Amino acid sequence: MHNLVESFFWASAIALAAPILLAALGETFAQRAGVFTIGIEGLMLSGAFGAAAVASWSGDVIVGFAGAALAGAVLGALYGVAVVLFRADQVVVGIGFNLIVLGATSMLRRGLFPTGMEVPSTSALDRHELPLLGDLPWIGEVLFDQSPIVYALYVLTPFGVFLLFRTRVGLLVRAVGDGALASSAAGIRVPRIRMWVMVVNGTLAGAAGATLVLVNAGGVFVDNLVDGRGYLVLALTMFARWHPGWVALGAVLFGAADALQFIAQATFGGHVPTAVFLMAPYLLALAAWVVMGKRSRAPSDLGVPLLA
Amino acid sequence: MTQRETDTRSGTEVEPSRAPDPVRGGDRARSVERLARLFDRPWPSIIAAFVVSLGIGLLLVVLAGGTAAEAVDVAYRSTVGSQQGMIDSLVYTTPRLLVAVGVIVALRSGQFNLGAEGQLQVGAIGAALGGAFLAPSIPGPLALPVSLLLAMVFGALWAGLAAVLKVWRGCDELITTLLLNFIAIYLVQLMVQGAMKDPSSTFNQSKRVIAVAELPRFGFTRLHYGIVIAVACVVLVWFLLDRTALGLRLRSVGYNPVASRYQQLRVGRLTVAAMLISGAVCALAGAGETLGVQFRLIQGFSSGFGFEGLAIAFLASLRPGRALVIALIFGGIFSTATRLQQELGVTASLAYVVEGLPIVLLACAAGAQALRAQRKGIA
Amino acid sequence: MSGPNDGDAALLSLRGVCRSFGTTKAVREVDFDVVAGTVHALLGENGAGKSTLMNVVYGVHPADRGTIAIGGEPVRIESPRQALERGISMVHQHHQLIPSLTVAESIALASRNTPWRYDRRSAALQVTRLASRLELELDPEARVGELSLGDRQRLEIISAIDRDSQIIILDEPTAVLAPTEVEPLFDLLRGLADDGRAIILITHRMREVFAVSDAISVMRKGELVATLATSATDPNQVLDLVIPQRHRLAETSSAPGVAEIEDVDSAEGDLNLVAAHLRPGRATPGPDALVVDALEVAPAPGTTGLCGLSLTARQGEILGVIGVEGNGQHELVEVLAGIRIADGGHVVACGEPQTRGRLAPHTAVVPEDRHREALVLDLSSEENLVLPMLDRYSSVGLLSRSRMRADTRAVIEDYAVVTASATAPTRSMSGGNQQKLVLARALAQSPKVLVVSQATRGLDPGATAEVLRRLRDAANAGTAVVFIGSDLDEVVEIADRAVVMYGGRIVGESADPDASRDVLAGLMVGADRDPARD
Amino acid sequence: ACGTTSADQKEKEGSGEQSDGGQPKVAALFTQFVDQGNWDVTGYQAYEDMCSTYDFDCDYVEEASYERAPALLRQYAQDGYAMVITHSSGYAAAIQEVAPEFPNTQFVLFSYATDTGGLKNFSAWSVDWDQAGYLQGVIAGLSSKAGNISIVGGEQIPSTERAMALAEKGAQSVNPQAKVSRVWTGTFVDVAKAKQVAAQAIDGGADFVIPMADLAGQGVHQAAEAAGALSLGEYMDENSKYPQAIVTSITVDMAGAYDQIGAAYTNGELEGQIVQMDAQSGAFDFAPFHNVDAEVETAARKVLDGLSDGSTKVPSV
Ligand SMILES: Nc1ncnc2c1ncn2[C@@H]1O[C@H](COP(=O)(O)OP(=O)(O)OP(=O)(O)O)[C@@H](O)[C@H]1O
Ligand SMILES: Nc1ncnc2c1ncn2[C@@H]1O[C@H](COP(=O)(O)OP(=O)(O)OP(=O)(O)O)[C@@H](O)[C@H]1O
Ligand SMILES: [Mg+2]
Ligand SMILES: [Mg+2]
Repeated sequence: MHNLVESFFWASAIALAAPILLAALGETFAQRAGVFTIGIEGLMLSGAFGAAAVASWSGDVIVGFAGAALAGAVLGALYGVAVVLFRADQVVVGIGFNLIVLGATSMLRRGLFPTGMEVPSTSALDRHELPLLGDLPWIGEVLFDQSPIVYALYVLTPFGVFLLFRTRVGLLVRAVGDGALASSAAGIRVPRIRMWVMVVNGTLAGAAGATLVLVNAGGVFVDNLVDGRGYLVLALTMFARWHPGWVALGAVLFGAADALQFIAQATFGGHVPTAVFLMAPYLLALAAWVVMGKRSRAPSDLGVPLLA
Repeated sequence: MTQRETDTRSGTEVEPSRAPDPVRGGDRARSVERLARLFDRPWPSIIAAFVVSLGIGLLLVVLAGGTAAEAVDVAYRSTVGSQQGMIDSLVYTTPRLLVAVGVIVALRSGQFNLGAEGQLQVGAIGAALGGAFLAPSIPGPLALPVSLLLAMVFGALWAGLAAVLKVWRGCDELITTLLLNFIAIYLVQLMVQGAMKDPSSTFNQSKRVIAVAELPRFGFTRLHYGIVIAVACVVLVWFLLDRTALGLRLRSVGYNPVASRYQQLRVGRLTVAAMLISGAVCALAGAGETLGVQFRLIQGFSSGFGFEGLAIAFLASLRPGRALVIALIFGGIFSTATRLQQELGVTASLAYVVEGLPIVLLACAAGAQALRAQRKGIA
Repeated sequence: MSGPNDGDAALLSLRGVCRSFGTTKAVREVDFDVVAGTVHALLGENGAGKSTLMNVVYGVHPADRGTIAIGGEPVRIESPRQALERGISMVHQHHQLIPSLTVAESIALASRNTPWRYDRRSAALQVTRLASRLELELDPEARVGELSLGDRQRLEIISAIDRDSQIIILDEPTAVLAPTEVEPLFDLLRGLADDGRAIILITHRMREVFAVSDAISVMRKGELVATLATSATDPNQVLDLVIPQRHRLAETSSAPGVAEIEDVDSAEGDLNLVAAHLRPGRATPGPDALVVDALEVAPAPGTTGLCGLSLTARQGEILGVIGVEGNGQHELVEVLAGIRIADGGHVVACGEPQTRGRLAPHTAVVPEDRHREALVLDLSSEENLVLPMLDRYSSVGLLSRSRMRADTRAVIEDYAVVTASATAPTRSMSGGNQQKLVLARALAQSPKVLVVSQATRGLDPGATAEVLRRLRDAANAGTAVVFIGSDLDEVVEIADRAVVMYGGRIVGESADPDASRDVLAGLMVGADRDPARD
Repeated sequence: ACGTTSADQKEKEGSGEQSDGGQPKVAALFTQFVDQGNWDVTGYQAYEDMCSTYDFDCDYVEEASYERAPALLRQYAQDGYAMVITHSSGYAAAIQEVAPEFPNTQFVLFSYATDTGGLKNFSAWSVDWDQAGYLQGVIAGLSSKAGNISIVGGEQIPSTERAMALAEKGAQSVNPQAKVSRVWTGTFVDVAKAKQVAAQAIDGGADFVIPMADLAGQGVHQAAEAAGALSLGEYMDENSKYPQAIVTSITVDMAGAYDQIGAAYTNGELEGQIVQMDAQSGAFDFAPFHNVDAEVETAARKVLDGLSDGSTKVPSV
C-alpha cells in the first residue's frame, strides 16, 4: 500500500476535493442559517454550464469562472425567493429546481452551442506550482502544486471559520438558523439574512461548478456533469457538523476515497467487484457517520421556513 | 403605491408626501403575503401552478419548433384523450405514488426519509430475487406474493437500518438515508453484474422473472396491477395513520417525541416501525417496476422516482389522498413529455423543465399560503 | 378610555386596536395609554388578550385595525424590528432565545451596538455588567440551551434592558423567578421608570402588582375593561375586575376541601394567588404511597441534578415540594416518568418497585413544560387525551373514534375546557385550558400517585383555583399528590405537608407549611443549610 | 446497394403504415444525447444517413431511459412505425417484451447481442467488441514505450468488460511484458473523475491510456495530453480534439451498419438475424495515425488484416 503515501495520491485527493469543498462551504453557511439546499446539485450544474458557456463566448476562462459565480449568485437568489420569501418547502423546491436546471442547461447547450462548446485553454486555472513552498518535499507536491482555486480555498476556509464564529455576521447567521422566530423577535431580519446567505451559497456553488468543468474536466461540459456531487456536498456539510474546518477535512477525505478507487481497482480489480469500490466512499461516510453518532446536532430551524 | 394602500388599510394616518418610511426597507415579506392572497384556496392554487408551468412548457415547445396546438393535442392524447395515453400515465404514476405514500408514513412519524430511491432499489432486488430465482421452485400461486413480500422485506430492512442507526447511535436519518441511496444503486449494480446476472444476457440485468411471478395486467394493455397496489396503499396508509392506534402513536412521536415519551410511547421502537413501514411501501415501487414493467432487475431502471415521490408527498401536504391526485398529474406530465419527444421531436430536456416547474411553483404557493395563514392566525 | 394621567402625556397610546386569529377576536377595539415614568400593570384571565395586545405593540402580530402612537406621533409597527427601532423592547411570555448560542452571544445578538467583529471578552464583560444591575449572576459562556428556566428568564430580562428602550414590555417575567430575585427586578424596573421610561408588566400575581405598579389595566375577553391608578384601588377591586365570576365560583364549591376564593386579606399583605384557601381534606393521611429513596442524577449545566434525594408521599395528602427551579425538580419528574434512569437509588410506588425506564407503578405525571413535555400540540384534544391509554380506546389496533370523542366531550364539559372542538389541534388552546386537559388526562388514569410539576405556571387566578381544586379532590379521593412548585405562597396554600428541595436533595420539611413560611423561604435559597451536611 | 422497393415486398414484410409521403416510418432510441460524446453522435449520424438514403420518415428519442423504453417501443409500434432501432444493448429486455405483440414492426438493436429470443422481428447488429478491444490493446502495446497501459472504463457493462479483457490480451500479444491496469469510474458522464483516474494511472507509470468511457473519455484524453502520454479515440476519428495525445481511433463502421439495416429493411430481409460486425465484415478501421512511428501503424494494420482474413483469431477470455 505504498501508494497511499505517494504525493500524487494526496494531490489528486485535494484536486478532487476542491469543487466539493467550495460548494460545501457555501452550503455550510446556508444550513447554519436554516436553508437546506437540496438544489445545490442544480446550482453547481448551472455554474458548470455557465462557466463553459461564458468561457467559450468570451474566450477567457477567468471571465467564464466569474460568469459561473454570477450565474450561481442569480440562481441562488431565485432559489432564495422561493424558499426564503415564499417560504416554500426547501426539500420540494430543491427537487424541482434540480430537475429544471438539468433540463434547462441541456436545452441551452443545444440551443446556444449547436456545434459544441469551444472552451478556450484552461491553462490559467490549471496547476501552478507556488514558488518556494512548491519546492518543499512531499508537502510541496501535495499542497502547493495545485490550481489557483485550491490556493483560494486555503484562504477561504479559515476565513469561513472566522466569519462564522468571530463576527457579528456569523452570529446572525447561526442565530437565524437555530432560532428563526426568536431572531425575528429580537429584531433580526431573518429573510434578509437568509437571502444573502443563499446568494453566497449560489455564488460558491456556481464557482464549484466552474471549478469542476474548467479545472477538473479541463473545459468539457457534458449534460449532468455534476453527477450527484451535490448530494455528496449535502452529506459532507452535515457530516462535518457545519464547521468549515471539518468540511475541508471531510472534503479531502471524500477526495481521497475517490482517488483511492484507482489504487484499489488497480490492486484488487478482478477479484473484487467494481461496484464495491464505487460504493466504498459512501460506505466509509456511513461508517464515519455511525461512529460520530450523537455528537452532531443540526441547526434547529434547518429546513424550516420562517412563518412570521 | 403599494405602500399607500397598506397604509390606508391599516388606518395609520401617514402624510402622502412623507418620505418613504425608513422602517419599510427590510420587510419585503409583506408583499409576498399580498401575493399569497392569490393562493388562498389550495385547489385553485394547485391548478394555477400547473397551468403556469404548462404555459411555460408550451412556450418552450413553441420555441423548440412545435406549435401550441400540436402540443396541446399531444398532451390531451397522452393523458385522458386516448386509452394508450391513460395507460402510460397510470404506469408512470404507479412508482411515484407508491414512493409518495411510503415517505408519507415516515414523514408523518417525524422521520425524514430521504432514502426512498434506495429503498425502491433494494425492493427491486428483492422482487427479482423472488420472481426470477425463488419463484421457479415454489408453487405458482405463491410466486407473486412471495416476490412482493421479499421486496417489502428488503425495503423495510434498508429503511430500518437508518432507523436503527438513529435510535442506537443518534445518526440523523436524513444523511443516513441519503448515503444509503448511493449504496443501494451500486448494490443493484453489484447484483446485476455478479450474483444475479443473466449469463445469457449482453447487458447488466438479471434473469427474467417467470410468468407466474409477474404482476397481472389489465387485458392486453401494459398497465399492470401495480396501480391497484398503489391505490390500496393510499387507502391503507390513510387508514393506518388516521384510524389505528399505531398510526396515532406514530404521529404523536413524529410531532413531539419528548411529550410522547412522557406518555410512555416507545419512541425508539416507533421510530423503527415508521421506517420499516415506509421502506416496505417504497420498495413496492421498485417491485412494481421489476415485476410489472421490466420483468427483470436492470441497472438504471429508476429515473429518480425516489425524489419525485418525495416532492409529491410534500406537495400533497403529506395526505395520501392528495398524493394520489398529484401523482396522477405527474404521471400525465411524464407521459406527455415522452410523447412530445416522439411526435414533435422536442428534446427530452424539456420534460425535466416541465416537471420541475410545477414542483417549484406549487411549493411556493403552499409556502406563501402557510405564511399568510400563520400571520392571520388561521390554523 | 384614557389613563389615569391625561392621554397627551402618554408615551405609548393605542386607539381602536383590533387583532383576530382566524375567528378568535383576541383583541377588540382597545384604547390603551402608558405614561412615561410609570410602571403599568396589565392584568386579565388566561386568554384575555394581554400577550396579544403587547405583541401588537411589539410588531409580532401587527394590528388588523387601529393606530399606535409613540410620543404623540402615529407609527406603523409591523415587525419586531420596527418596534425596536421605535424604542420598544419586550420580554416574551414564551422565551424567545436561541439554545445553541452562549449567553454572551445572545446578548450581543440582541444589542444594537455590537461591532462587526464579535469579541468574546468584551461580550462577556457586557453580560457581567448587565447582570450586576439586577444583582444576579450569569455565566457568559454557558449555552442558553443548558440554562435553567430561571436563568433564561434572567437572560431575557437583561437583554431587553440592554437595548435601552423607552418602552419595555415584560410578559409574566416573574413566573419562573425565585422570590428573592423578584425584589431586585422590581427595583430595577422602578429605576428605569424613574428615568422617564414606560414599563408594562403583565402578571397574575396581585402581590407584585401592588408592589411595583403605578397604574393597572385589566383586560377581559379581548377588551380593556378598566384602567386604574394603583394608589386609588385595592386588590379586591382589581380581582373583581379580573374574575367577575369569582364569587359565583365560591358559591358552587360546596364540598369540603374544595377551593374557595375568598376576599383577600389585604391587611396581611398576602396578596398572592387568589388566596384560594384549600383546606386539608383529612386529618390523618393514609399509608405511604410513593417512596423515593436516595436518587442520584449527575448534575448538568443549569441544574444541580439529584444527590441522594429521598421523600415519601402518603395516600390522601398533598405533598408540596418547593424549590427554586434548577434544583433537581425536573430530573425528579423525569425519573418518576421513566424518561431518565437514575444513577442510583430507587422508587417504590404502592409497594411496587419502578421498572427501569418505565413510569413508576400506579403513577401519573404532569410535567412542567406544557408545550414540550405534556402535549403534542399538533394532535387534537381527543388524541392527546387517549395517548397514555390507547389500549382502552382501541381494539385489535383500530381506534375507536366514537368512544374517544364521547369521553373527550365528557372531559371538556366536566373540566369546562374552552376549545373550538375536540378535533382541533391543542396548539390553538390557551395555556389554562391546555393545563386542564393535561390534568384531566392524568386523573383519567385513576393514579394512586399523582406527580404534578409547576402545575399553575402562567395560569390566571381562576384557572389556578380550578386546578388546585382538582388536585385537592384527587387527594381527598385517596391519591397521593406530589405538588412540585416554585411559588412558595402557592405551595404553602395547598400542601398538607411541604418539603424543600435544594441542591438536588430535600433540605427541610414542614408538617404545617402555613406556619413555617419564612423558614421554608430561607431553605429555598439555601440559607439555613448546615454546611457540614455537604 | 438498395434493392427495388417493390410493393409486394412491402406486403411480404407486413410492415406498418407509411407516412403521408408514402415513406416507411422509422424511429431510433438513444440512451444519451445525439450531439454529445462519440457513441450516440456516431450512431445518430449513421442513422440520419440511412434515413436520407432510403427515404425513411425518421424520428428519434434521446435519453430514452430503460424505464421508458417499453412504453416508447410500444408507442412507436402502435403508431404504425415500420422499424424501431435501438442504439444500446440495454434495450434488449424491452424489445423482448414488446416485439412479440407487434409482429408488424421490426425491432433492431445496434451494439451487442448474442440472442434475439427467436423473434422474427427482432434483429441485431452486434459489434464484435472482443476484436475492437483486441485492436485497441494491440495499438497501445505497440505505442507504449514503458509497456505500461491503463484502461479507464465508464459504467461496467458486459460489452466493455469483454473489450477490456481483450485489450489486455492484445497489448500482451505485441508486448508480452506489457502491464495493463483496468479501472472503472462507474459513469459515462463524469469527465472530471475519468481525468483524475487517468492522471493517477499516468503518474503510476502508464504512458498509454485507453478510454472506454463514452462521454467521460474526454477526461482521459485530457489527462494524457497534459502529462505527455498517449491515448486512443473511440468509434470516430477524435484526433482533432486532442492532437497531441490521440494516436488513432478505432472507428466502428456504424454508417455501413445502418446502411445495411436500411437495405435489409427495404428488401424485407430483416428476419431476426444477428449480423456480426467484425473485422471480417470490415466493421473496423483505423483513423489516421499521429504521434507514433510509422511502424506502429504498419504492425497494427497487419493485425487488423489478419483478423479480417481470419488468419488471426482473438484469444478467448
Ligand atoms: N427527548 C427526546 N428528544 C428528541 N428525540 C428523542 C427524545 N427521546 C427519544 N428521542 C428519539 O428517539 C430515539 C430513541 O429513543 P429511546 O431508545 O430512548 O426510546 P425508547 O422509548 O426507550 O424506545 P424503546 O422502548 O423502544 O427502546 C432517540 O435516538 C431519538 O432520536
Ligand atoms: N398565534 C395565535 N394563533 C391563534 N390564536 C391565538 C394566537 N395567539 C393567541 N391566540 C388566542 O388569542 C386569545 C388571547 O391570547 P393571549 O395569549 O393574548 O392571552 P393572554 O391574556 O396573554 O393569556 P395568558 O394569561 O394565558 O398569557 C386566546 O384565545 C388565544 O387562544
Ligand atoms: Mg399571555
Ligand atoms: Mg426545567
